[in-house]
Amino acid sequence: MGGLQNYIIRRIILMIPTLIGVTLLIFAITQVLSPRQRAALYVTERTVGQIDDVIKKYHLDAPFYVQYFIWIKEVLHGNLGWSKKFTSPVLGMIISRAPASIELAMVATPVIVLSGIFLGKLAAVHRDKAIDHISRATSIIGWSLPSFWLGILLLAIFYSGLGWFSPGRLGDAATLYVTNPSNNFKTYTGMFTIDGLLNGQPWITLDALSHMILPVVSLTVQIVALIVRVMRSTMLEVLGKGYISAARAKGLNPKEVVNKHATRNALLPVVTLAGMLTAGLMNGVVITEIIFRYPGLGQFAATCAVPPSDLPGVLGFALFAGVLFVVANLVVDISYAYLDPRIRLG
Amino acid sequence: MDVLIETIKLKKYYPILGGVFRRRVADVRAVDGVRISIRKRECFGLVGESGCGKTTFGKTVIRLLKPTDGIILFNAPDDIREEIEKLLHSSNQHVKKKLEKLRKEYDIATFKGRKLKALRRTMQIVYQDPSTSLNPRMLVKDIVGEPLKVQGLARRGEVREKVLETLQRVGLTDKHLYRYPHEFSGGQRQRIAIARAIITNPSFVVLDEPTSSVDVSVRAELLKEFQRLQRELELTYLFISHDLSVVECIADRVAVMYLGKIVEVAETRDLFRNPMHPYTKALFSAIPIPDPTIKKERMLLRGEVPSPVNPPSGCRFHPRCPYAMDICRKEEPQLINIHEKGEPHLVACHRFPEEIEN
Amino acid sequence: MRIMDVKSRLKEIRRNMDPTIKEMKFSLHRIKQSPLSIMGIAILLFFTAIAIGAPILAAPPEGWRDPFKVPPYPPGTLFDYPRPPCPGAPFGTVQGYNIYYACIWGTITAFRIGIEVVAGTLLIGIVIGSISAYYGGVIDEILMRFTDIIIAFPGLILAMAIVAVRGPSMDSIVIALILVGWPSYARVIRSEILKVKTEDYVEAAKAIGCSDFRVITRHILPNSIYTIIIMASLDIGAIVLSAAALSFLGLGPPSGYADWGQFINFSRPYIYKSAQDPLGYWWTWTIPGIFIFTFVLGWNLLGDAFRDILDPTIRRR
Amino acid sequence: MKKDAILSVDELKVRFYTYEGIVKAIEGVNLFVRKGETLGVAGETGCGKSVTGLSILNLVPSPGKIEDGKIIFSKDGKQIDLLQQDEQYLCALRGKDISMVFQEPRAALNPVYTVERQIGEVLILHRKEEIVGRVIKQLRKDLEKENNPIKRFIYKTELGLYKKMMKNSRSLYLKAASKIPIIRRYEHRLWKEIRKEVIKILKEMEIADPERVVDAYPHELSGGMAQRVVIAMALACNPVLLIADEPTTSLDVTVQAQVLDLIRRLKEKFGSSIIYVTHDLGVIAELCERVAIMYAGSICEVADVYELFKNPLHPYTRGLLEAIPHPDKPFKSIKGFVPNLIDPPSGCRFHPRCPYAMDICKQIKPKIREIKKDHFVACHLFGES
Repeated sequence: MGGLQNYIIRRIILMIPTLIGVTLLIFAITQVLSPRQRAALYVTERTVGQIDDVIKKYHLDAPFYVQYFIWIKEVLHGNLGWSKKFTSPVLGMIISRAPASIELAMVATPVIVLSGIFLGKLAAVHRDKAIDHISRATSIIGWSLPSFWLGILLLAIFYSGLGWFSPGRLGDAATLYVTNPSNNFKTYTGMFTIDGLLNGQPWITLDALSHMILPVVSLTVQIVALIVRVMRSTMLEVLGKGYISAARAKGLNPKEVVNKHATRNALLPVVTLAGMLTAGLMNGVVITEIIFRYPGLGQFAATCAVPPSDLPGVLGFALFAGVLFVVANLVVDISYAYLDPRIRLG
Repeated sequence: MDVLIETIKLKKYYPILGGVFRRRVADVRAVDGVRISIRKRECFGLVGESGCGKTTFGKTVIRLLKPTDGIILFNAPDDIREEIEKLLHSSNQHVKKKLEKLRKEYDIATFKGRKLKALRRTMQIVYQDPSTSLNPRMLVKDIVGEPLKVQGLARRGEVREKVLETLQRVGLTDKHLYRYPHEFSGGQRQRIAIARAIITNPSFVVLDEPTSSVDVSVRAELLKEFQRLQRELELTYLFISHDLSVVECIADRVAVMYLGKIVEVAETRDLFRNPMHPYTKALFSAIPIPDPTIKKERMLLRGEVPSPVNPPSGCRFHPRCPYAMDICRKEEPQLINIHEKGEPHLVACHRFPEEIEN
Repeated sequence: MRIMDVKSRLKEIRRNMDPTIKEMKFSLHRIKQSPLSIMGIAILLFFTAIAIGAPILAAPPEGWRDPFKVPPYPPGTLFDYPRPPCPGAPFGTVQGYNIYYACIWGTITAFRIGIEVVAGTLLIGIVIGSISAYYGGVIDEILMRFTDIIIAFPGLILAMAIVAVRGPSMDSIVIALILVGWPSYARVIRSEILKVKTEDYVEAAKAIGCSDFRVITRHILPNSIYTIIIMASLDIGAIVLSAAALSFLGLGPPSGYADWGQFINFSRPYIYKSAQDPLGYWWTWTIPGIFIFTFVLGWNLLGDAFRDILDPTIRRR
Repeated sequence: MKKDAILSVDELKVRFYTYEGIVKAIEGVNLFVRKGETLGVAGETGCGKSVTGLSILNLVPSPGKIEDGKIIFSKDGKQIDLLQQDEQYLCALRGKDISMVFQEPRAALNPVYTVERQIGEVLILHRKEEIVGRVIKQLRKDLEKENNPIKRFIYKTELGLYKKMMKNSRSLYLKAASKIPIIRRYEHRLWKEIRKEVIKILKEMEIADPERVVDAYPHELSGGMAQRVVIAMALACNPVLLIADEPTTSLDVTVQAQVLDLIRRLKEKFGSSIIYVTHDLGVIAELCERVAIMYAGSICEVADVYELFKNPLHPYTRGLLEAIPHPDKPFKSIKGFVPNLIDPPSGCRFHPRCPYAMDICKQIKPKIREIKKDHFVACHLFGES
C-alpha cells in the first residue's frame, strides 16, 4: 500500500508548482497590457471609475513580481476584478453561472463515456469487419465535425425547421414560472433539473432537460469520436497479449475472454482520457453555450472575449478553468493508480 | 603472460529512486567489487545467470558505463600495476598524489572527453541481438563505416574500400553494402555488427552473448569466425555467455559470476573438470546434456537468485547453498588460489582451502 | 579519367538511393491498399487545386488591394439581407459579402493557418523535447514542469485569453495556437526519444565514440521522428478547427476577411427566416460549414492512414 | 494413425496471410503421441513448432489459418477430429482434456487478477460439478445443524442458487444474482471451496508458501514461481495431454532445472502425455521419450530419443547434432541459413543446405516414412527399401 500513498503524496506535491505556474502564466499574459487596462483586474464594486487610485493602490507600475504577489493576494481574497460587460465582479459571475454549465457537463459525461467505450470495444472485437469500418468512419467524421457548425445545423433543423427545442435554459412558460416571485420557486442548487424536483415541479425538470438535448449532442460528438479511437486501439493492443491466448487455452469462449480479461485491462489507459474529457467539455461548453444562448460559464467567457473584450472576465474564467482542470487531472491519476494493481502495490 | 586489462574492486551500482521525492532509496549492486585480470590475446569467458551482472561488467570495463568505484587498468606494464597495487594499501598524503598521477595515465575509469573517445578505438563490443544493435535506418556501408568517420581514421575516398575490406573479412560481399539490416538473416546481421566492431582494429572486444540470438545451425559458423578473427587480428576477447557449452569450447579461462561477485576463476578445462564452488557445481549440473545415455544426478538448488538490491549477508550464495555454515552468513569469502603450482584456480568459498588440507 | 570518376560517383548515388526508393514504393503500395487514405488525399488535392486556382476561380475586382478582403455583392452594397445563389454569387451572399469568394480564398487562409501553426509547434516541440530527453536531470525536470503548466489549461480557453489580450487578428490566432500546441509535441518527442535512447544501437553509437549531437541527429531522431510526423498530420485538422472556432467567436480577423469560421458566425442570425419558410437562408449556414468539414475530414483521413503506413513497427510483419 | 496414439496430427497445413505475402508456416506436419509418453518437438526458431502446438487447440492467431489436415484426438474411445468441432465443443475441451503451458509465464498471466482468481476460473469452467457439489454438501450439513430461522432461510436460498449453478453456470439468473450486493455474498462459499482447491494444487507444484501465492498478483511473482502457477493452471483438471511451448526458455538455468524436475515428477503423478516444444536438444534428451525434428514447417524425422541421438538419419538432424559445440571437436555447422517461408525452396525445403541434395530433392517433397520400427524419416536418401 505504501506505493500508492507515496504516489498520491508525490502527485499532490507536484500539483502545487503547477498551480502556481498556472497563476503565473495568466498574470504573465496580462503583462502585455498597459497599467490602465490592467487596473480592471483589481477594480471592485466600490472602486469602479477611480482607475488612477487603483493603479497607485496596487503599484501597477512596480516590477513584475511585486505586482504578481499583490495580484495573487487579491485573487486569494476572491477578487478576480470587475466585468464591464456584465457590470458585476467576475467571481460573482462565475459562481452564478457555474451551475448551468455543471448541469450541462453532468448530463453530457455519462453519454460520452458509455457510448465511447461501448463503440470502441465493438470496433476492436469485430476488427476489419463491417462494424469496425463503420465505427471508424463515423468516428473520423465526428472527429472532423466543427462543433459550432453542428450546433447551428441542429438548431436550424430542430428549432427553425421543426420548432421543437427552443434555445436557452428553459421555455418561456417555465421561465415565467421560475422568475415569478409569487410562485416562490426556491433555488437550492441553481440547476433547474434538480431544483425543479426539489420544488415539486417535475415539469420544470423535464423542460430543462429538453433544452439540454441539442447542446449535449453538439458537445459530445467530437469527444465520443476521440474516445472511440483510443478505446479501439488499446483494446486491439490488449487482445494481442499473451494472457488472452492463455485464457482461450483455459477454455473460455471468445465472449468471456473479452469481457473478463480484455476489457478491464483495456479500460485502464482509457481512464487517463478522463482528463482530456474535462478539457474537451470546457472547450465545448464555450462554443455550445454561445450557439444555444445557454446562460452558463462558457457564454459568459465568450461574451467577454468578443471585442471590445472584457479582459477580467476572460482571464478570470481561464484561471478558473486551469485550476479546475489541474484538480481533475489529479483525481484521474490517483484513480488510475488505484485501479492498476501494478501501481497500487508497486 | 602479460595482462591487458585488470579491474580492481570494480563496482557499478544503479540507484533506485523511491519515496515521495524520488530520492535514491537503495542501489542495485549489479557489479560489486570485481577483480579480474585479462591477458593479452586470450579469450576470457564470463558465465552466470541472467541478472548476475555479467553484461554490466562487460560494458563498464570498456567504459560504456561509468563505474561507481574501482580501477580499470588498461595496457599497464606489470611494474606499474604492482606499484599501484602497493600504493592502494598505503594511505599517506603524497602517496595519494602519486597514485592519482598514475591513475590519470593508466586507469581508464578516470578517462574523460577526448581521451575517452580515443579509447573507443581500442575497445569495442558486439551485442547479443544484432536486430536491435544495428540502426534500422542506416545502410550497411554507413553502419560499418561510421567508426572511421567518427574517429577520423580515413579520408572520404578511403572509407568505402576500408568498409568493403572489413566486410569481406567477416564473409560478406560488396553487394551487401547498400542494404538495410532488416534485409539480412540473423547470422549475417551479427557479422555486420562484428565488422563495425573490428573496423578500427581494436585490441579488446567484449562479446556479449554474441551467439544466443542466432539459429543453432549457424552458431558454430560464428564461433569459428570469432576464433579466426582473434588469430588474424591478435584480439583479446571478453566472452560473456550463459551458454556453458559454447564457453567451454571457445574460452581459455573462465570466471563464474553470482550476484555481482566472482565466485570462481580458472583455466577452462580445469574448471569444467572439477568445479570447486558449490554454485559452479550446481550451475554445471543444471545444464541439460544433449545425450540421453548420460543420466547424471542433479544438484538442485533451492529458490531463485535473490535480488541484487539487498543481497544476502556474508557469502551471497549461502541461502541456496547446500553446504552453508554459520561463517558463510557472517563473513564474505575472498578469492583464494587453491593450486600450489601451475595455472591458478581461484575460489571464493569458506570451504577452501580447508577442504584441500584434510 | 574524370568522366569515369563522375560515372562511378553517379552509380554510387543511384545505389545509395535504391533502398530509399524501395521503401517509398512500399509506402505507396500500402497507401493504395487503404481506400480511406485515398479519399483523404483526393480531398486534399481538391483543396490544393482551389487554393492555387483561387485568383482565377474567384478573381478579385480590379483595383482591389487585398484579395483576402471579400468584395461585397452586388458591388458597392454595404450591409444587406442574404441574397440567394445567383450567377454573380454562386453560393449567395451574407451581410452583403460574396460567400463563394470567401470560401475560395478561405481555403488559402485555412492552409496558411494549418501549416504555420504545425511548423511552429513542431519546431519548438522537437527542440525542447530532444533537449529535455537527451540531457534529462534538472533541465528535463524544469522543461517538463513548464509544459505541464501550459497543458494544464483547456487549449481553446487559453488560446481565447491570449487572443483577447493581444487583440483579435489572424496572427494572434496563429501565435496563440502555437503557444498552446507545442508542449504536447515536446512531450511525445521526449517519450519517443527516451524509448529509442535505450536501444542497443544508440549505445553502440556511443561505443564507437559518436558525439551527443551525432547520436541525436543520426541515430535517435531518424528513428523517433515518424510518430511526430503522424501526430502533426493528424493535428492540422484539429488546428484548423480551433482556429475556425476562435474566429467563429469573433476573435478572428476583421469583418469581411476570407475566413470560413467568420462566415459561419455571420450566418447565425439567419438560421430562422420566417414562419413561411423557416430555412429560407439555408445557403448562409450550410456552405462555409461544408468547406471546413471536408477540409478537416481530408486531413484526418490522411493522418489516420499515415499512422498505419509510416509507423515502422506496424509496417513490417 | 497409430492405434495406441491419443492424438495424431495428419498433413497439417497452416498459412499466415501477411502484407509481405502468404507465409507457408506449416506444410504437411504428421505426428502422433502415445498415452503417457513425452514427445519432444525440436527445431530452430521459426520452424513452426509453436504454431503446431497452437493449432492442436485450434488457437492459431490471425492472420494465421489452418488450411488443411486432421487433428485426431481419441476421447473416451471415440476418435474426434478437432478441426471439425465447433467452438463450444473446443472450449469444453481446452484446459480440461488438452491444456497448454506458454513460453512467457508473466505474459500468460493477467496482470489485474490474483492467482486464486485465475486458477479458480479454470476450476469453475471444468470442475464445476465437483466443487459446487462439495459446497452443496457443506450447505446441507449446516442446514441440519442450524435452527435459527433467518439463517435457515438464507441457507435455503443459497442452496437453491447452487443447485441452479449445477445445472448451468452461465445462466443469466446467476449473473444477475452475482450483481446484487447482498445476494452476491452467496458466492463466498464457492470461493472458499475454490481457494482450498487452488492451495492444494499449488502445494502439488511444490510452491513453498501457497497461502501467500494465492493472493499474489502476477507481477509479484518471480519467473520460476509464475511458470509454476501457469503449470498449475494447466494441470488443474489433470488433462490427458499437455502442450508445453518452451516453458523453460525464459528461465535461468538453475530454475529451469527445478521446473524440468517438477514436470518430470508431475508426469509420473498425473500420467498425462506431454508434447514438449523446445529448441534445446539438451532438454529433449533429458525429458522426452520420442523426438520429432522440424525444419521450415515440416517434420523431417521422428524417432525414439536414444535412436535419434545414436543414429540420426535425416541430414538436417545430423547437422543439428553436429552443430552442438563440443570442446574436443572442431566447430561444425549447416551451410546457408533458414529460408523465409513466403517463397520456400521447392521440393524438400532443406535441399539448398543439404550436402547430399539430389535432383529429385529439388522437385518432389519427400513423404515421411517408417524406415525402421518407430523411426520415421522424410528424405529421398531413404527410398522405398
